[in-house]
Amino acid sequence: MSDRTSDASNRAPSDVDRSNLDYGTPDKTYLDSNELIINMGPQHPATHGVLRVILKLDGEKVLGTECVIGYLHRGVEKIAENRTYTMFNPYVDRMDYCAAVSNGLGYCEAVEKLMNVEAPARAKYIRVILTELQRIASHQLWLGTHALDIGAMTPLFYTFRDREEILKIFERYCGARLTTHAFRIGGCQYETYAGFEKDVKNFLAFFAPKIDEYEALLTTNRIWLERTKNVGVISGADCIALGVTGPLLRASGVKWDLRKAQPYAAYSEFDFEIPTGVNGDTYDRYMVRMKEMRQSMRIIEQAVSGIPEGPIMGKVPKVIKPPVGEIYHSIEAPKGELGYFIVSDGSTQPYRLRVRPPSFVNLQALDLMVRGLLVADVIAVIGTIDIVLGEVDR
Amino acid sequence: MPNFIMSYLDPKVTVTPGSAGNQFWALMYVLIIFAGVSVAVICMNWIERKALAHFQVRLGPMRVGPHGLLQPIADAVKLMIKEDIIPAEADQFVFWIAPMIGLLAAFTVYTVIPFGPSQAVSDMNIGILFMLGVSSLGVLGIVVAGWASNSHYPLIGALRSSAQMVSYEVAMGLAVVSAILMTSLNASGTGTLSMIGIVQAQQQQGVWFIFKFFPLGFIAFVIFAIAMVAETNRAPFDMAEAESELTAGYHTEYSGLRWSLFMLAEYAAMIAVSSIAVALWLGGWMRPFPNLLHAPAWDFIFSLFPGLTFGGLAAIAFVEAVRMPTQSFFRIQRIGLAVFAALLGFIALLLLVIAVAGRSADMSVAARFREGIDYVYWFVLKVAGFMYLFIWYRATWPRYRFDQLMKIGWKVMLPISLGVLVATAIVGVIFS
Amino acid sequence: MVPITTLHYLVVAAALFVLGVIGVLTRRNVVIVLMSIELILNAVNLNLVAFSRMWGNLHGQVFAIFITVDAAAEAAVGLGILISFFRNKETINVDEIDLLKW
Amino acid sequence: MNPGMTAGLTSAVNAGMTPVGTPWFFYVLAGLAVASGVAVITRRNAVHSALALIVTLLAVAGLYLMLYAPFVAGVQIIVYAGGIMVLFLFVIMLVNIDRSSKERQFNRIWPVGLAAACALLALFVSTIAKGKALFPDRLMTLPESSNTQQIATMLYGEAGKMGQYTFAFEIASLLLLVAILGAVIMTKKKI
Repeated sequence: MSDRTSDASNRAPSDVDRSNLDYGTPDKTYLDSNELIINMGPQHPATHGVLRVILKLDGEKVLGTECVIGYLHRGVEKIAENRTYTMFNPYVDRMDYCAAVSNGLGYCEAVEKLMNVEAPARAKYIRVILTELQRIASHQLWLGTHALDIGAMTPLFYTFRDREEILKIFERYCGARLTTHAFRIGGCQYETYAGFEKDVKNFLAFFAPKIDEYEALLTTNRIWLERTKNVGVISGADCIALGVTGPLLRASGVKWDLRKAQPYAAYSEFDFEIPTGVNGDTYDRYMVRMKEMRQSMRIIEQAVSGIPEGPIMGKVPKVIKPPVGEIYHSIEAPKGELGYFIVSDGSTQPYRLRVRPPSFVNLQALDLMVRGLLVADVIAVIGTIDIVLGEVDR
Repeated sequence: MPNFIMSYLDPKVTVTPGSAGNQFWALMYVLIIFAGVSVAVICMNWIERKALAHFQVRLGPMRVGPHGLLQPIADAVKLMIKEDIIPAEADQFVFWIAPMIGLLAAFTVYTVIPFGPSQAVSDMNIGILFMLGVSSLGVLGIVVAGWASNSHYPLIGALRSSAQMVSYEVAMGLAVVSAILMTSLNASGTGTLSMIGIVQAQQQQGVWFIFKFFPLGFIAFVIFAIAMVAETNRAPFDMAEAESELTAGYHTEYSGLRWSLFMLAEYAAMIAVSSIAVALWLGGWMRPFPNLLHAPAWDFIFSLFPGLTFGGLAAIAFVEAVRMPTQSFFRIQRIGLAVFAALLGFIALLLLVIAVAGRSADMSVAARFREGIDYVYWFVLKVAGFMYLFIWYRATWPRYRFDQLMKIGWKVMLPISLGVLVATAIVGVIFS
Repeated sequence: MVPITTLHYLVVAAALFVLGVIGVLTRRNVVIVLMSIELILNAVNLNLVAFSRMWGNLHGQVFAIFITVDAAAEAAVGLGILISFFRNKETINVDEIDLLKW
Repeated sequence: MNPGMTAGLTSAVNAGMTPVGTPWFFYVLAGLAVASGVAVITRRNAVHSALALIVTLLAVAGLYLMLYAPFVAGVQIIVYAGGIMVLFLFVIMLVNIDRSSKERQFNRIWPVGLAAACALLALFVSTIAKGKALFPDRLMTLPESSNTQQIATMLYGEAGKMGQYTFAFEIASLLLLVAILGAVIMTKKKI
């Protein structure tokens, strides 16, 4: 490439010290003039927000990547130290805003565990139903944007159309669609509205053919197969080494799902399977998520038909003051293991709160997955990791 | 000097392209066709947005005019009055001239497109060669646009698109050659490169080349149909402007009018390559089954189609006008749509009247009008089918990756088209 | 107005040829040198086609086509040499290409 | 390049009229060709040179059309302007043109080169001036409509008979094959 373009890009990422980074060596037989450094993002249609990826390219081949994050940093963990436990609850919705209910569940359960209270059975069932609905909604959003990144426009609109039904249920339940703030420490704030069960059952009946519709567009599509098979392969061992969780881990053949491994809420009472992949490529991750949506529907169906009567709020004091101590509690969010580590000094505010966001950890695998692939694959891989920058940057 | 002008206004005005003294008509055709193509691009813009929207369970433009009918005009005005930004580091002159190159190449192709046996600007005897050559000049505009922007994404887009267009031209050219080979299957054994001659060869042989030596003609047609999507940088081969990868590819840095020139060139090129496909394989201006249903009664029935099409469009517009919500807010839209329906209905009536009046076989004015309308109608209808395919592709398929695209071009399409060419030659020798 | 004869075409061709020669002999940039060679080939082609019309047969046109083939081959090989040279020496100036071997 | 131009020529010649438009087209195209030829060898920026060369090539294609050689004109457009020039632009983008456009543009021996070219020009001028009588002042009317067929006959021959240039044609295809292989081997890093 001509020098004047590469000069400009050499300047651009200068705020990062790249002197000790190994990008892999291009072919040394020639004085290679084709290295090109490209800033993908923070304003880019396919980086799902404000992720900035510095790509080092040889022609179109990726020699290495480097993620620059923090453009959406809001200091959520620091804010937690200045808020009471109750006041902090709405903030967690703003991390993974595509799966706000799951975030709320993780936080509430962590604080409950710290306080040694337990939510009543009915509250747990409501939590499971809403969380699984949220999982479907999150996967729908992922599917639409992932397909759009690879160039298929239409699935995006189909998934958004169907996600709307889930958001409607959320809206009827708690008044909010995106940042729901659905749960409270100790249970749920709201009793289910009249017709909640019917709505959920209607949704299940409505949604079952829709998954087939998505799959009809993509699963056996030749171009889709060529774009996703053997792209962004990562082995199970690498996943474990990097701490990658969620559908990425399961697509690499590791059968690890916190809902089964460390059952929380009411998950131990339901019958469902953990879909796994074999190759750990983008296609397997796609299939795993599609199957997960079906499994979520199974869980919701069981939960909705077996929802017990009873109170929805456990015995929690008016002022939440957990005893001195620390707790790590994690749940299986749609994107992977979402953990909350809370240190309490006995006051009404956490002494330290640390979130283990699945997107942030999974994003580490990007470099490993895209080396040697092409620019177009970087887009596909970013899509398949399913990041939400609100969660990565917190 | 007056002589020079007079040679263009020869009194012997005939309507046969390329024959003596029709420069005046050639000029008229140039104006008519270029205006027509611009209008077609504008219509295509609206249809694409609407059709794509309905594929994707949304409504598309609905606000500007009834059902967004005036949206393309609003867009055009917006683009024209937008600030025209030239990046500081860009090569100003090349940046300025790049969209013009693409537009010029796309529009020059129309000089040889045969809308009818005499409805063409000119009948060059190297028509198809000229067409392929000039349409391949379009890549120059893209390449220099990407280079002149002096930015990474446009540069990668330009490199991708030049490699892609050059590669697919090979398969495209070979597919075209196999069609040209078919034109030589007559008594004299000489084929033709003239676009009109190619369609007339199909007329004489009594078969569209897509069905000739089935499946050879069909395979060549399919190769051309795939290559032309790649040639015009449309989904699923829209590598050069892959939105999610390269932001907007070669025209990332362009804005306003210049950007709209690129769009105009792209759509004009789409129509142009579709016209090549129609002329080469789908019988050009011929109506369906001219050899089987050749009775004058059939002629009459088929000549009603243009009027009926416009009548149908008018009916749709009228029904939509009736179905419009009754709030006073929609009154003006309802009136607008009704007027539009009336306009379409008037055109339909006019066409039907011409069809009925020109029924007799003698070459009265009405009969010649009827004939011309028929030719243009069937040609445009076939091209419109391709345009719909372009939209359908875009709504359905993900994008290929660049290396896969090249692999398909060189390792799949090129051998197949070579094989088809050889097979066509062998079969042609055996059968003639 | 003087009617156009073969001579007119020969003059144009001669002008293009001389321009090409000047480009080849004076420019440093290899790309422009190659383009000048294309100019020379075009001038020759124009001559051939003009003579073809002068004599009323098509041999000149056939020769012009052969020269076009030759030009394509020359451009491909020339640019190939240029690219591999640029990879090794990072220059495309013709007067810096002064080693027979490295 | 007016596509109707050749048609106009034919008609005018057929009608016994003087083709009055022809000189105008000739002078415009010739002027365009020479002017952009000058631009090719004087521009600093290789891309500008390439664009100028494209204009020259198209103008020369127009001159071919005026010479009743439509097939050669078509080949000129499709091979030169559409193929070779894209290759040139591609290479210009790959190599570092920006540095070289800031450097000295002409080599050290440019006076010698210019002198040699001037000598050549003098030779041409004297040849044309002296040998003017050698060129018959005529332009034959070639059959334009069957131009392609006649070239095809010369290249490939007629039924069962080899054409005059069939062997040369095969050699040319071999040349192209060699050129392709050579270009690939030279430019590909790993074969």
